[in-house]
Amino acid sequence: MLKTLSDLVPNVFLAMLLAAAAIMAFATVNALFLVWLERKVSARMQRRYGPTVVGPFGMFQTLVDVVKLLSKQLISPKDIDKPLYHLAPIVVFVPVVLGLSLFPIDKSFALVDTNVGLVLVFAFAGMGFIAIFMAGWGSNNKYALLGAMRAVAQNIAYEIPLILAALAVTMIARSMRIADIVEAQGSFPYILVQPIGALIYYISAVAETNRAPFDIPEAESELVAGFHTEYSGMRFALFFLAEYTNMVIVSMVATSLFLGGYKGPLLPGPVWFFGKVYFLIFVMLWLRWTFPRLRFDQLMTFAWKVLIPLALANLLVTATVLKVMS
Amino acid sequence: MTSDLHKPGAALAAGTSADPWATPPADPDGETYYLNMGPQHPSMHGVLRLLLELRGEEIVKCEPIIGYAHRAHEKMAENRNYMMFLPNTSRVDYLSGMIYNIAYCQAVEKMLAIEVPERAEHIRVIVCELNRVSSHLLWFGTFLLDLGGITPFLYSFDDREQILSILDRVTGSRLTYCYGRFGGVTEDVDKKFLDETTAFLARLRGRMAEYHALVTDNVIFRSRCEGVGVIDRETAIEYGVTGPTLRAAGVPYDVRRAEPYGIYDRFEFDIPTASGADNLARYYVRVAEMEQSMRIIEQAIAKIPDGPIMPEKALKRFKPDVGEHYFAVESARGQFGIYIVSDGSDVPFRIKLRTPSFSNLACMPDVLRGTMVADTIAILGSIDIVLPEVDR
Amino acid sequence: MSDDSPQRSESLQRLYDDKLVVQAEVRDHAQGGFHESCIAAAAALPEIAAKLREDGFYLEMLTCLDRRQTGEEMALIYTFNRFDRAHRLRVESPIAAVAEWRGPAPAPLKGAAAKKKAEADKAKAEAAAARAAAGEPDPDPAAEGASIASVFRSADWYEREVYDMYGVTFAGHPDLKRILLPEDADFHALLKDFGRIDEAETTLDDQRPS
Amino acid sequence: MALNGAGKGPELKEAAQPALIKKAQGAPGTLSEREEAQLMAEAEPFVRFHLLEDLLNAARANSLWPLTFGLACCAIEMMAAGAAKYDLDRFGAGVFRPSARQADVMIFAGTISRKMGPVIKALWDQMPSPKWAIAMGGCTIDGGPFKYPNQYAIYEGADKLVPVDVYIPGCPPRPEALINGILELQNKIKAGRRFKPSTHEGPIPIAKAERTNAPTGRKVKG
Repeated sequence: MLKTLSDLVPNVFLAMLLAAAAIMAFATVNALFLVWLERKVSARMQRRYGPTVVGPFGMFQTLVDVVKLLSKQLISPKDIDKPLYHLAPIVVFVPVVLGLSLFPIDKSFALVDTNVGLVLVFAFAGMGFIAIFMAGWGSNNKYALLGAMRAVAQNIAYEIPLILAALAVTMIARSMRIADIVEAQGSFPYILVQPIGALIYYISAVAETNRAPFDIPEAESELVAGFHTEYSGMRFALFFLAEYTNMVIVSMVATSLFLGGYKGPLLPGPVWFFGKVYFLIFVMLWLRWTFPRLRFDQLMTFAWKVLIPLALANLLVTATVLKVMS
Repeated sequence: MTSDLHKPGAALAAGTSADPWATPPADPDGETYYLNMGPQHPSMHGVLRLLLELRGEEIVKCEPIIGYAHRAHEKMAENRNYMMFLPNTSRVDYLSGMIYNIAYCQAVEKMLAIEVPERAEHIRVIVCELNRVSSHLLWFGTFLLDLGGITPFLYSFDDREQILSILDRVTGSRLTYCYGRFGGVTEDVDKKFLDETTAFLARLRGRMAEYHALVTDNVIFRSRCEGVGVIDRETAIEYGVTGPTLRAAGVPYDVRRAEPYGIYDRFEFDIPTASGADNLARYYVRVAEMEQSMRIIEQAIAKIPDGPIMPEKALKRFKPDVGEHYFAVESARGQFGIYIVSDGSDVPFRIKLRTPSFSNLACMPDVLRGTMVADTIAILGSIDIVLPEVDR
Repeated sequence: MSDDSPQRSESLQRLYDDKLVVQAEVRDHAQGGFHESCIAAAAALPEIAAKLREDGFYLEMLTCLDRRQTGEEMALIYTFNRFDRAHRLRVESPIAAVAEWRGPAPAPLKGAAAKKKAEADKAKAEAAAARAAAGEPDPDPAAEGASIASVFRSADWYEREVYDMYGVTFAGHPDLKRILLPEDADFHALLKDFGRIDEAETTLDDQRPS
Repeated sequence: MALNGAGKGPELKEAAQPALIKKAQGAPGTLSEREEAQLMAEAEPFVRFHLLEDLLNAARANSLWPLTFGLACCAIEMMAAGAAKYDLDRFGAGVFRPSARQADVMIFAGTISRKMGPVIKALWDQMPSPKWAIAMGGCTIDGGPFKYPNQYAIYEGADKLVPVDVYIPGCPPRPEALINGILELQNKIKAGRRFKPSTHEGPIPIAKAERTNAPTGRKVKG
């Protein structure tokens, strides 16, 4: 039976506190690790070494970066929209942290378990873009504004195929509880049942996280630094943290929906779960360091004219097959 | 006419120029807005500033603002003798510095009717073509960087380093070569240089296959390049566009063929052209040009004779006759012309550098109209400009 | 001006026949890099440029020469070239001095150089007189250049550069403003009497490492 | 430097530095020992959080994010330093930030023209402190090859615009030299804005690097 934190810890406030601490710790450590991993992986793909000086294999490089960013001056430019500008880095960070709590990492454990887990994850993920738009608008910088506009348009476009692909899975599993979906995957993962759905989901997920080749909201060579052009110090670090945590969330969803979550032979559940998650993240890094960036209109065309029809067709086929089989 | 701005610190005290961020007033209808791209922008190839009038992301009007890298090369030329201008030449266009350096030597040699020894001529061809390959490699990397692909940039830099270390051994510098002298070159090449060059060519050929797999056949790359940034023959004539940008429009104009200089008339090579006149065509032309440069280098290595690398009598101080000379070479970016006017003294009366990037950049307002912001970067990257060369 | 061989190109001959240019001469490309050369009045430049454009020329370069020190006028130097074959046509257009010469007088020539100079001047004056007698007077220096930016848009930037560096203005230019120097600069950098090295407190020799 | 008595301290320390050097060389007219001690004492911050400060300085030193900002020729060598063969990322300095708001160190890579001057000042002001500047190449030290009497187009040295921490000679400096410059800057930061005698072994000191790369028996002719 699936246990959640509230089952293990009787006091509800203590449970909340513990959950928050665990998630914050995981998010931070994970982001530190991922940034280091990204720098190392990209370096290895580019005939470099990447960080080597700070710590073994340069592992403390990102820690040092964060400490530095913490101690940097926080600049608030002139003529900004103060509430939006100051709130955005916090708002961007909150939903991704909430989203993290919903995944069962083992047959018997999840921090939080609800019967609408999947809906919640997508709802939280959608909030991130409000924060990005707040940042872009509040910065009073044209590059930031352009980046924010791109981000919103991109988010709306890619959220649809993302959810449509996930919807097909929920139809098969007949549940929106993530633990149920994982359990429903029996001995073979849904990627075999839903290969097109899995592909659509993964492409959309990469786009959702604003990673190359879909990184147009912060397209470095075009928009300087996009929506976070005007952010310095820790505020910028929070955007960074959110981006990397977001990667983990979409990979966790993909793992749970298509790769059988914690299921796997021999090794314990969490190992399988995180192994799959980090493999998917590695593929994201791989994509980023291989492909050039799409243009904005091509990105939108791809979403509206390719992914969404394909996802709808996939959904239709799934529904038909389910109806016929039942 | 005169100003005290040239006195050190005067401009600083005066608070320097007008508001550097001054943009035109906003459009009254509120349909368009201005975006100031540069001079500090990751894709402005140094210090170009584009003043863009945008509607959404579409460019309504574009005005390049140059001069942020103006270093008074031409004024310096008028203030020092012919020999002393030599180090300046490779700093005009630092990516094909060798070609510029040698071109200046050749121009002065033409003025003075100096014979260059055969061996020196061959060495010049080899180093110039190596420099051209290294310049194109850097372009390859930065173009992909502008498109958002980061890894090809590092790959091409890796290969470029090989060329630099080959040239470094002979010339003593990596970027701003001062290898040419009036009448020859400073340093003879040894067998190791030739062997290393041959080995590098073999290596690069293998690497080109990798590049094609990584970049040329990439769907995203092609969709970003095909049909984008068309600079056709008419536009080229209108603006005097030369080099690979022109050849991508299907015009087989290459100074090495049109007005052969040095010993280029002795080598077999093709002038690659393409018909699309777009980013992809320029990409193809440059990649093909690297191949042709490699062919030229191979022939030069095969033919290089023994002998002196400088004329018997080295030139120290000289005064060319009164007159004017125009000498053109094909640099990595197009036709580089040196117009020297001599008044009979040991100091040039006037040296005008006709730099290809200046003309190639001038067509931007026309080409960029109606494109997206992302295309602006791609097009700018594809025509391969070097800002200090534009500003001189 | 005698129409002797080598033969002028069709384009130049047409300009010559239309009385747009004088001193239309064929030059040795191997020597000076120019195929042909001629002199034209500034006002005729737009028409010349239009004709050359029809013939398939492009504007290769435009610059200016400041010869005020020796008491001569300034001159705009246009070079046109073709893409289908090398054919560099040089058009010189005299321009009146933009400002009075403020630098030192030229150093007096001595010995052979002075003799050479005198001979050259004499030959030049004789040739000019002969041309004037034949009804082909050299064009007078114009007060300002005529913009050919409407014919070759590349001229837009070249003319701005000449304006920036020499202060020569161009009639009919769409937007004549500084291009390389800061917009508030109050000097024209390539004028020979600006920023002369001999006026400086240190000389180049002081800067050389000993 | 937020904890270090903000602002005043470092300047005083740097002012004290030349005097110390002169003293060591036995030059006349330098400060007396007492004056010197007094000056150094004044330069000391009022309260010192040694461990925290050292930790912060170490973090700052090892995470120098340069601004993506090339002016001329040196920019190419700066790119080369970040690229495959030299890889600035090894020292944590390979994260080139395009936005000045996120950069720690401005590497002046190339000639600073008069037209560019105001822009550079604006960029420098946009960077959050603590920030550092590296003058890379001859042009940013004193005008380099473009310095001549009555030069009208350039600023003869980056230090005419912003305070420079490390100067790297060369035209352009080799990537190794830039790396050395970054390491020197790290030393300076770790020592609290004061130069300690260089302790790092370094990849290769510049002089040696040039020697190993130069062809043997090289004679410059012409």
